[in-house]
Amino acid sequence: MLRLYMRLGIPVLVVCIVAAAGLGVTYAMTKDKIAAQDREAKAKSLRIVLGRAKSFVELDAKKDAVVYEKATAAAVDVRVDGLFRALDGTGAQVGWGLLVAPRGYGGPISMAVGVDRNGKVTGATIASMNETPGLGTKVITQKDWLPRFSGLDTSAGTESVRKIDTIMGATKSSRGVRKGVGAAAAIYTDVLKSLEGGSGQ
Amino acid sequence: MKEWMRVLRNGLSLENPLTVLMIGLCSTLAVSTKLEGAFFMGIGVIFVLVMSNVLIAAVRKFTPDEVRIPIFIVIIASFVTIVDLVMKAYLPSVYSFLGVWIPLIVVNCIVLGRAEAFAYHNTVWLSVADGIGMGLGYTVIIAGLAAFRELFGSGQLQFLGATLVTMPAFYRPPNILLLFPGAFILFGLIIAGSQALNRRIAAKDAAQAASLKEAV
Amino acid sequence: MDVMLIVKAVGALSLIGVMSAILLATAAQKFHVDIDPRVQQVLDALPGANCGACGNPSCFSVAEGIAEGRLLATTCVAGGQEVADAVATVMGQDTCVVATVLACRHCGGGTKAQRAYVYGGAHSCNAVDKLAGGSLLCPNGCLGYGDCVRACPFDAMSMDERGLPVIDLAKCTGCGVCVTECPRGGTGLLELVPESAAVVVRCGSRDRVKERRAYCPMTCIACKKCERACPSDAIHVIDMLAVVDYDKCTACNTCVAVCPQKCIDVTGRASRRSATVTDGTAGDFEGFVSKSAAQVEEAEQA
Amino acid sequence: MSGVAQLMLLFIGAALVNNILLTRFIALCSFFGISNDMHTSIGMSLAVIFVMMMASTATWMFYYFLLKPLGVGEFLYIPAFILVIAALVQFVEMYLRKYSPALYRAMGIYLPLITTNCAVLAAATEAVKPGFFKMGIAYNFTLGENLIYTLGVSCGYGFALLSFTAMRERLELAQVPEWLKGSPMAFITAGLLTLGYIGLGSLFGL
Repeated sequence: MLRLYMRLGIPVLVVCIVAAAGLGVTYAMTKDKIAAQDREAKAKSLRIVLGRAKSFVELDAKKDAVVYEKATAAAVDVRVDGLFRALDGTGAQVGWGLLVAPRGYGGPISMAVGVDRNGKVTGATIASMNETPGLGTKVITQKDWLPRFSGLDTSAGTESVRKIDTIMGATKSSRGVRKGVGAAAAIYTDVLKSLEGGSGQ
Repeated sequence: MKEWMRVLRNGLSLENPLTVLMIGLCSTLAVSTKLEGAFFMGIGVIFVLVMSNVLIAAVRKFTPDEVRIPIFIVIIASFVTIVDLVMKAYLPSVYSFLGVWIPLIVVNCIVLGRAEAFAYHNTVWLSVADGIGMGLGYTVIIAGLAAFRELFGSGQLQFLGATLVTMPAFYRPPNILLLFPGAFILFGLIIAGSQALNRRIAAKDAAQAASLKEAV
Repeated sequence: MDVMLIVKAVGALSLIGVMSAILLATAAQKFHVDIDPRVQQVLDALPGANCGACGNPSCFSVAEGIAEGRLLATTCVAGGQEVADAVATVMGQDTCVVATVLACRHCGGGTKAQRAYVYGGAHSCNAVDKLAGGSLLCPNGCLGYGDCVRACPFDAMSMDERGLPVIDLAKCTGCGVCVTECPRGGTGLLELVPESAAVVVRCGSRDRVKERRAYCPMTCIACKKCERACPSDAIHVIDMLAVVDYDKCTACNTCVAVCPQKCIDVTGRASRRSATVTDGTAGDFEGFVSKSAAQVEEAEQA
Repeated sequence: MSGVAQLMLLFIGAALVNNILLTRFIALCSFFGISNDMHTSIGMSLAVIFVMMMASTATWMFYYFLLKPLGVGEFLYIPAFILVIAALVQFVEMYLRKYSPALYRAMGIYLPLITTNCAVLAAATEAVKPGFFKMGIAYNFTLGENLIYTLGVSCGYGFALLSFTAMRERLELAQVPEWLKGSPMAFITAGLLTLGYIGLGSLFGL
C-alpha cells in the first residue's frame, strides 16, 4: 500500500521540486528585466501622449487603492491598467497619464491617454492590440485619426468623445479606442481632477 | 552517427510533423502571419523539443508507467515556461506577438507526442537528433508559410526590423491572406502540393521497382 | 536571489505534484478493475481494424468478451482461421475450425443496364437509392457509386470500367461490411458465400423476366439450361432466377459453359480465381461472350 | 448589466463570437484529427465539455487559493495547470471505467487525447489571466462566471466540431478534384467556415 504511494509519489515529487526550483531561479533572474521592459513600454507610450512631461509616477496600487477603485467605477467596462502623475523637470505636475484597455474586436486594446491640467486630452496612443490586420488596424494606419483626440475637452466625461467619428471598416476597433479615451476623460473629471494640486509636487 | 542522421532527416521529410503527421497545427496557422514571429516560435519549439526529449530520455528508466504523463508534462511545461520568461525579458516585441502561443507549446502535440513515441524508448543521443529534426521540420514549414503570407498579405517582408522585400506599389495586398480563412485555404493548398509530390515519388519508386524486377 | 520565492515555488508545485500522485495512486487502487491479462493478448492477436463486422463495436470489446468467455474464439469473422487459432492458443482452447466466407456480387449489368433517370447528385449509392428507388430500372442491380469500395476496411474492392465493384479475393476477409453498406445488400446484390464457392450467378433481379430482359443484357432469363446440365443437382432456377447450392456444387463449371447469357461466372478462393481474373472485362461486356469453358480451364492452368 | 444577462452574454461570447476553434485557432489538432466521423465527434465533444468544466474549476481553485497567495502564479501556472489537467483526466478515466462503464464506453477512449487538447489549457489560463488568449475577456472571473465561461468555450468547441464533421461527411460524397481530395479539401472547407464565424463578430455587439 505505502509502497505504491512511494513508488508513484517520489518520482513525481522529485520532478516537481527540480522543475519548480529551476523555474524559480529563471524567474528571479528575469524578473527585474521583465519589470524594466514593462516600465519602459509604459513610459514610452506615456511619453508619446504627454510629451511635455519628464517623468511619470504611478499611483501606488496599495496606497491609492481607493483612487483605483473609483477610477474603475468611472471607467464602467473599460479596464484601468494604471494611473500616472506626469511631472515636468522641476517636479511640478503637468497632467495625468492613464493606461486603459477598452475592448475592441479581437480583445482588449491596451492604450495610453494623456490629460493636461486644463482637462484637455493631450493625446492617445495604442500600446498593443490584437485587431484584424488591414481592417481593425486602421485605427493606427489611418494616420490622421488618433491625433483627432488631442485637445478634446474632458468635462463631459464619457460623452466627450461623441464628436469623433468612427472609421469605416474598423467600426468595432475605433469605437473601442473612442470608448477608451472616453473612460479616461471620465476618470479624470470624476476622480483625478480633485487629486491635483499640492500632492503631486 | 549514421542512425543519428537518419533520425534527424526523418523529422524533416518523411515524418514531417506538419505536412505528414498533421500535428501541431494550432500555432502554425495562427503565428504564421509574420516571418520574424514564426522564426522565433520555431526556435522556441526546437529548444523545448530538444531539452524535454533529452531529459525524458534520461529519466525514462526511473519513470513509473502510471505517472509518466504527469512527469513528462511537468518537464515540458518547465522548459516552456523558461522560454516564456526569457522571451518576455529579452525579446519583448516578439513576445507581444507570440505571447499567447508560447504556453500552448506545452500542449503542442508534437512535443508530448515525441516524448511518448520517441524519447521514452530511445537513448539521449538519438532523442537529441529527433528533437532537432522534428523542430526543424516544424520551423521550415511555419517560416515558409509566414514568409508567403507576410509578403503577399501585407506587401512587404520584414525580419529583425529590416525590410527584406517590398512588393511594387501597384500591388494591393489581399487581406484574406492574413486572416484565418486565408491561413486555412493556403495550408490546404500546401498539403495538396506535398501530397502530389509524395504521390509522384511513390509512383517513381514503384516504376523503378518494376523495372528492376524486369531486369532480374 | 529571492530564496524565499524559490522555496514557495517548490512548495506549491510539489504540493500539486504530490496531490496528483496520491490521487492517481488511490485511484489506481480504489478503481482498480481487474483486467484479465489475456484481454491484451487476445487483442494483440486480433487484426485491430475495428471493422465492426462481427457486430461488436471494437476489437477491444471483442477481446474483453472472449476473455470473459462471453464470445467464442471464432468471433472475429475478418481474421479467419489464423486469428481464431491464435486467440484459441491464448485462451488455452483447442483450435477450432472457422467457416470462412467471402463476398460476391450478384449483378453484371453495370453501365450497360438501362437507367430510369439521369442522376447528378451526391456520389453515393445510398443517396441514389433513396431517390425514387434508385436510378436503375432494375430494382436489384448495382447502382455503381462505390459505397462498398469506400466502406471496405481491407481495401479489397475497386470499381472497374463497367461500373461494377470487383472484389480482390486475396484481400477479402468476408467481414460483410460491404453487404451492410450496400443499400441493396439486404436484397442480395452483395452476399457472403462460403470460401469454397466456385461459381456465382451474376444476376439478382426479382423483376419479371420479360422486363429485365428489356433493360439488362446480362440478366438471367430463367431458361433452366444450367439446371438441366448440372451433373450434381447444385443449381436450380428458383423464382425465375438461377441459384447455386454451394453444398452440392463440385466446381465442374458446366453451368458456366451452357449459360446462353454468360451470366454464370467462375469465382472463389477455392478455385484460386481472383474475381478480377474471371469476372469479365469491359471489352467482353455483352454477357461474357468471349469466355468459354475452355478459356476458363486455360486460365485455371495458367 | 444585470447578472443573468451578463452571464448569457459571457456564454454566447465564448461559444460563438470568440469560438475557440474557428476564431482563435486553438485546438486544431483534434479538429482535423477526429472530424471524419460523427460518432467520434460526439464522443469527443462530450468528453471535452465534461473535462473542461472539471479542469477549469480545479485550476481556478489552485490559482486563487494556492499560487496567487504565494505570489508564484506568474511563472508557475503553466506546469501547475497542466499537471492538474493531466492528473484529473487520468483520474476521471479510471473512475468512469469503474463506476460508469456506459459513459466510459461513450467517451472513455477520447479522454487521454484531451490532455493534449489546447482548448482546456487555454480556457483555464484565460480565466485567471484575462485577455491573455484574446478571447474577449476584460476582467477576472469569479468561480461561477468561470463555470459559465468554460461551458461556453466547450460548447462552442463541440458546436464547431460537429458542424465541421457534418460538412466533411457530406464532402466525402462530393466530386472533388483529385488533387484536393482528403485533407486539403478539409482545410479549405474550414477556411470557408471561419469566414462565416468572422461575420458573427458583430452579433450582440460583442
